[in-house]
Amino acid sequence: MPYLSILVLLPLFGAILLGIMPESRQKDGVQLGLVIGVVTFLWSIATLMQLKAGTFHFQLVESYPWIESLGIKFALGIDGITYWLVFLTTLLTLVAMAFSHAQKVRPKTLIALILVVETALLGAFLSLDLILFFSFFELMLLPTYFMVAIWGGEGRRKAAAKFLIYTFAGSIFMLVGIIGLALQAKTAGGELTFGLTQIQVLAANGSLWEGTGDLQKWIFWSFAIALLVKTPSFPFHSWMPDFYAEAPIIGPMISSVMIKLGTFGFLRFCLPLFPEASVGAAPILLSLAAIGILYGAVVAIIQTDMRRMIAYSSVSHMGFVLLGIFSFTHAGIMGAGIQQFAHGISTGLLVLLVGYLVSRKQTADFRSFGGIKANAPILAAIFLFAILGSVGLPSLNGFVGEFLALLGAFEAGFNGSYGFGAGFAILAVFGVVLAAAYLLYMFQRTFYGELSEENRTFKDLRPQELFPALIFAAFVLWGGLQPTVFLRPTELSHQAARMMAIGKPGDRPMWDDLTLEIASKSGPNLGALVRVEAIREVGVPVTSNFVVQPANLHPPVLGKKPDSKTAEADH
Amino acid sequence: MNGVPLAAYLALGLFMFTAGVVGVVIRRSPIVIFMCIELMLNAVNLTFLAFARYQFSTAPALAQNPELATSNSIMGGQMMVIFVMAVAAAEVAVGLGIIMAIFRLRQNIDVDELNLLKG
Amino acid sequence: METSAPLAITPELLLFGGIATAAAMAAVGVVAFNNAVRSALCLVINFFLLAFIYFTLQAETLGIIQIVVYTGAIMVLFLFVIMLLNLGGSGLLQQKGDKRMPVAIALGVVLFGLIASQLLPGLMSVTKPLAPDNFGAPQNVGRALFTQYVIPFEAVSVLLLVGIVGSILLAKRRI
Amino acid sequence: MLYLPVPQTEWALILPILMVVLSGIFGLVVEMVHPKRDNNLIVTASIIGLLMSAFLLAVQFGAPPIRSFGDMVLRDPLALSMQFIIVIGTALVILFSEAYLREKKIPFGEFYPLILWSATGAMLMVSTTNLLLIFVGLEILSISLYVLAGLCRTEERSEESAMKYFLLGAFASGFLLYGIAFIYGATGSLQLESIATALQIGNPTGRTLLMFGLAMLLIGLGFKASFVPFHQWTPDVYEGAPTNVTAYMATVAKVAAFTALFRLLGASTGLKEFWVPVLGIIAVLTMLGGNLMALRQTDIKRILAYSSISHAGYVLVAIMAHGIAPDKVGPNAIIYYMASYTLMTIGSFAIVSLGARNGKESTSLHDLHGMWQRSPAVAFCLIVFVASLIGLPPTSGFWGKTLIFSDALTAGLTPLAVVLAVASIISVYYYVNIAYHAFVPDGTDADTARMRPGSLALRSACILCAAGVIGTVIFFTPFINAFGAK
Repeated sequence: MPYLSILVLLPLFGAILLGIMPESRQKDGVQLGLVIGVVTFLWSIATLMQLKAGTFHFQLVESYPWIESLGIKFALGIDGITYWLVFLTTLLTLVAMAFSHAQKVRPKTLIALILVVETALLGAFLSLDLILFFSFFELMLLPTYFMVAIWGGEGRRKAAAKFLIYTFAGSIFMLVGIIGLALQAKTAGGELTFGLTQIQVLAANGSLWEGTGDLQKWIFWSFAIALLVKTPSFPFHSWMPDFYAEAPIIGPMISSVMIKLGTFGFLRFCLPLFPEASVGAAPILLSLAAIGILYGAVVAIIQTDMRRMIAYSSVSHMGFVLLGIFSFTHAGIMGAGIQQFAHGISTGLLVLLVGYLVSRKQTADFRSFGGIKANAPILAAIFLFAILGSVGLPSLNGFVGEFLALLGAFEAGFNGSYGFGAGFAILAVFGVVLAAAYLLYMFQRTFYGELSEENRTFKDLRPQELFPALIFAAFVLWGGLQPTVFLRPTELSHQAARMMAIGKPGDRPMWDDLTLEIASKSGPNLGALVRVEAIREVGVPVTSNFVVQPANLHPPVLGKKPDSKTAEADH
Repeated sequence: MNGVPLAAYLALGLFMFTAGVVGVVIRRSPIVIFMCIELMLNAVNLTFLAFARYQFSTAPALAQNPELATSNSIMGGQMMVIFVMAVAAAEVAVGLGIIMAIFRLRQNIDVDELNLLKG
Repeated sequence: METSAPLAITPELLLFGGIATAAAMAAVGVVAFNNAVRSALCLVINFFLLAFIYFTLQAETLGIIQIVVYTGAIMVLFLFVIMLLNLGGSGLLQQKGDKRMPVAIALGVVLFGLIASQLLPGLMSVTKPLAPDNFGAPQNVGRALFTQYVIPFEAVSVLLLVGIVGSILLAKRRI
Repeated sequence: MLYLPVPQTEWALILPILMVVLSGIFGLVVEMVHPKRDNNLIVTASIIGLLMSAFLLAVQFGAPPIRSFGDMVLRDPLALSMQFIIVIGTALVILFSEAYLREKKIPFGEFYPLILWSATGAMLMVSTTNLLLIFVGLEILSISLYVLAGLCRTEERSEESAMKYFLLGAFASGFLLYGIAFIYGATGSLQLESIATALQIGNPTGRTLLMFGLAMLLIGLGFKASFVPFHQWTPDVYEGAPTNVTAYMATVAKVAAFTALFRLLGASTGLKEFWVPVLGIIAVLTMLGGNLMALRQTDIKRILAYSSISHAGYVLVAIMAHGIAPDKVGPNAIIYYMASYTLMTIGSFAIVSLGARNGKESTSLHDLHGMWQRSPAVAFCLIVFVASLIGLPPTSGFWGKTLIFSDALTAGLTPLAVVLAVASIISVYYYVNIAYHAFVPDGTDADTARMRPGSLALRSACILCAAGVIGTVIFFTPFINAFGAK
């Protein structure tokens, strides 16, 4: 059963159906769109249930020839890194569609656009071919542009154009990088291919970048810039506040999934394909992450528009993900993985609640609220819960990711891996504190204080509004109480990504070599590469403990490596 | 015509061509510009015939064994000239037609707005 | 090429020099005269002299065509249109002095000198025409036209058709 | 007596061209017999003729490359596919012309024969490596276009555009011919292949002549293909000419010019240290200049004119890559790019032609307002074209750019690839602006001239173009297998 193709193409199919429906049948279109959204969501759950634990390899792999002359395939696969991201995508787009249900202007078209974006997101997460990934990566641009430019607020055109140009500017260089990578892979491997796993084999055995000088770094940065824009990381973030403030409320909701593509891209492409360059660039990216965490938090403090505040807090929170990834520690990378999911859930919830506020008052400026707790106690309670989840209160989901990411950063710092020591981590801790400050301040100004005359009629959540909020809230709580449930499916794949980056050539796991596995038990063997006897069905837990190669458990110590000089020169 | 170097013909051609280009750039009246273009075309024709006659490029081969010279190479220049003339005739018919049409529309063709080299 | 011998002054060279100087002056006249009719007449002179140069290059057929087609047909058409336009608005074909004129002329001279100094010195020694003397005879031209160059020849028929239809379309009085 | 062998004749090579000429003559006869009637018969005959020509080309796909008619006419993958693109492009232009000409009140049935003959010139030009035939083909193409540009006899803009186009075109032809003369002088032949032979002999004077000839040829072709220092005529001419003629000029005429340039540079690899820096600068100027100037425009025809300039720059990169490494970089990129460019540009102009009403034409961005309400299908097509012009997947524009990037990197033109990327970023802004305006609801009363859904033929032209833009992506492999060179 082609689970993944169906998952990816189902929303697109729905969008086409909606597109050819006559304009007069708006209501039917909306209903149909919602049905497609629900079906996609359920199908994603069914797909995730097919997956087996205990392997870092791609599962449910599908591969169809597309452009044979250029070695481009329509290849999809799912692994631990994408496990929760897929779930997040289908869930959040469904909620976004439900939210735009009440939209007055051409709701059918809006829902069709959301469905196209859903296809693009799922496709980008699941594709195993660089060109296919890029296609999906770009496919979401125009629908998102129109979503903002047509249905947005006052400054919508500027915000939409800013989003489009930033993202496109980043990604077009990635396209050049992808082509350069494929040409290099052809030089190294003798065959033109854009297949992720095929190129990764070359990277893993070290032949891909042998004797190419700075090429690896150039291509790494062509990817990294695109991904940093998407994340958005510190110097490339300025599209995001405008986008959050001007887009209709579904914009940020979908965007909270879309920005995961950035950090996902680092795990999926940068670490496996450009190992040396990734390690070499770590100081720069860690600095950007730390600056982003602090900068986002500081700027968030002075915002009065709740949507802008969430945008800046996202810049801050995504900084933790970057911090975790580029600490190259087990804990850090696990934290990054889970933080992506947690941030999606808690930001989704926050945006949803802000959307409810905006739908009542037509403004997101929290100064015009105040005291509405009296009228809307349920809303206030859930809002507080969402904020606590977002700031990382222990026992709620935001805590796990941030804690692990910080742990990783400290570990890397105390090992002396990077020149800055534990400085990054210490800086980042301030970010957590600040986040608590501004979010709680916003909550206080919105819900406490004097109830103004015009807010007397403020209504609490209706049941149909409460329902999606409760789903999110349940995940916030569950993720905090039982983090292992969320961590376990992702562990080995994240480990693999880390080892692909920091292992020596030959020590790196290969996606294409199904006889290689990573030992999953904690203990001395954690992260060891294990050779299983024969090619077996993917997903059967590893039984052999025959360790062929010990893996490098610790992040590389940059100061002592011969290539540290080139890493510095790169900046 | 022995004694006249190829360079002399080319120099005359180049001179006429340059004069034509200068004329196109500085003159405003479309008819005169068009005449300057005709001047350029004739410079081209002269160049073609000079090259065809002197067979400069095939000289080493021709000097050794004359039958090596392909007729394509020898006749090419003259053929080109014939076709340039034919094209020029058609161009003149159409070009003057356009000038007539615009004249009829405006009664004035010394058009200052017709700045050819401005966007 | 052979070693560059000093250029011998021959009667042919003197004759060519005379014609070339006249043709060049006529070319300057085309560009410089403010009156379009004078420009056209200069062009006629230039074309006529060119025809003569074609004869000296042994391209007799083309020399004749030059006179018949260019001087005879094309230039007459030009003069005809100029006269026609002159009837409509007097003085419109005049052009007053232009500030750009000296700059353009200087530029032209520099361009000419530059290109000539690059291209021509290497060709000074090429004084011996290698093509057979009868290469411009009508039968040779005709044969080439109908064998090797038959496709362009046929294509030109389409071109002339375009010219005819196009000029009728543009010039017919009623739309 | 100089003996010239009677050339052997391979009729299959010129049959497609002959087909187009004959349908043009048929159209002319019909127009003479039944003047001023509706032109449906001529349109139908033209399209049938073009389709038959396309069929005659299609059966030759994959046939071995040969030359015939005294080495004049050539059949190779590039020639076949470019001819095919020209034929299909012409058919699409004709398809949307009838409605446009009627609205614009241009009552000339001769339009169709002229455009068909013009296509003949383009077809000749792409299927030869002989400079003489390239020149003759170019002139057939251009002279018809001069007439067509001035077809709107009542409009001063149109006549002026014709005049400008004519004078600059003839001027460019002068340069082109002068270049050919010097190449002939240096090689003793009019065949492009002889350039490489002449360079091998290595006569220094010959090399100088060749360089000068090549420079002149590049100036001439630069005018025709509107590269940046030679582009000034483009926006005015494109704006003034009737929209369907503009569509034709921007596509078919460029296909022909690019193919000639492609063959020229492929033949003069030996001179690459001379032309790579020159053309490199021109390419940079063209890509950036075209896009930057487009930013300020509010008229769609002018925007598309500048956009076509920038696309010319993109194609130039691919052509240069071929010229640098002809054995490593084949013609696939420009074949695909030109096919995609032709489809999306004709489609966009077809939509622009919707602004014609009752002898007038409105082509500002605001005239697009309300398109989405009036005709969702057309608006959707517009978005497809815009996405493709930007180069967003899953449209053919994306694949075209990908192929160009790939060629550029293979040939070591990485700086140009980066400039191409930057230029695409600039282009996003104005392209997406076009699409945005199609979505804006029409605020004014219905009486003002707005682009409205046109005739069935016009809409089908749009939809065919959009289908082509998407179809060449889905069926990329069959497309390349059929058209491309191995």
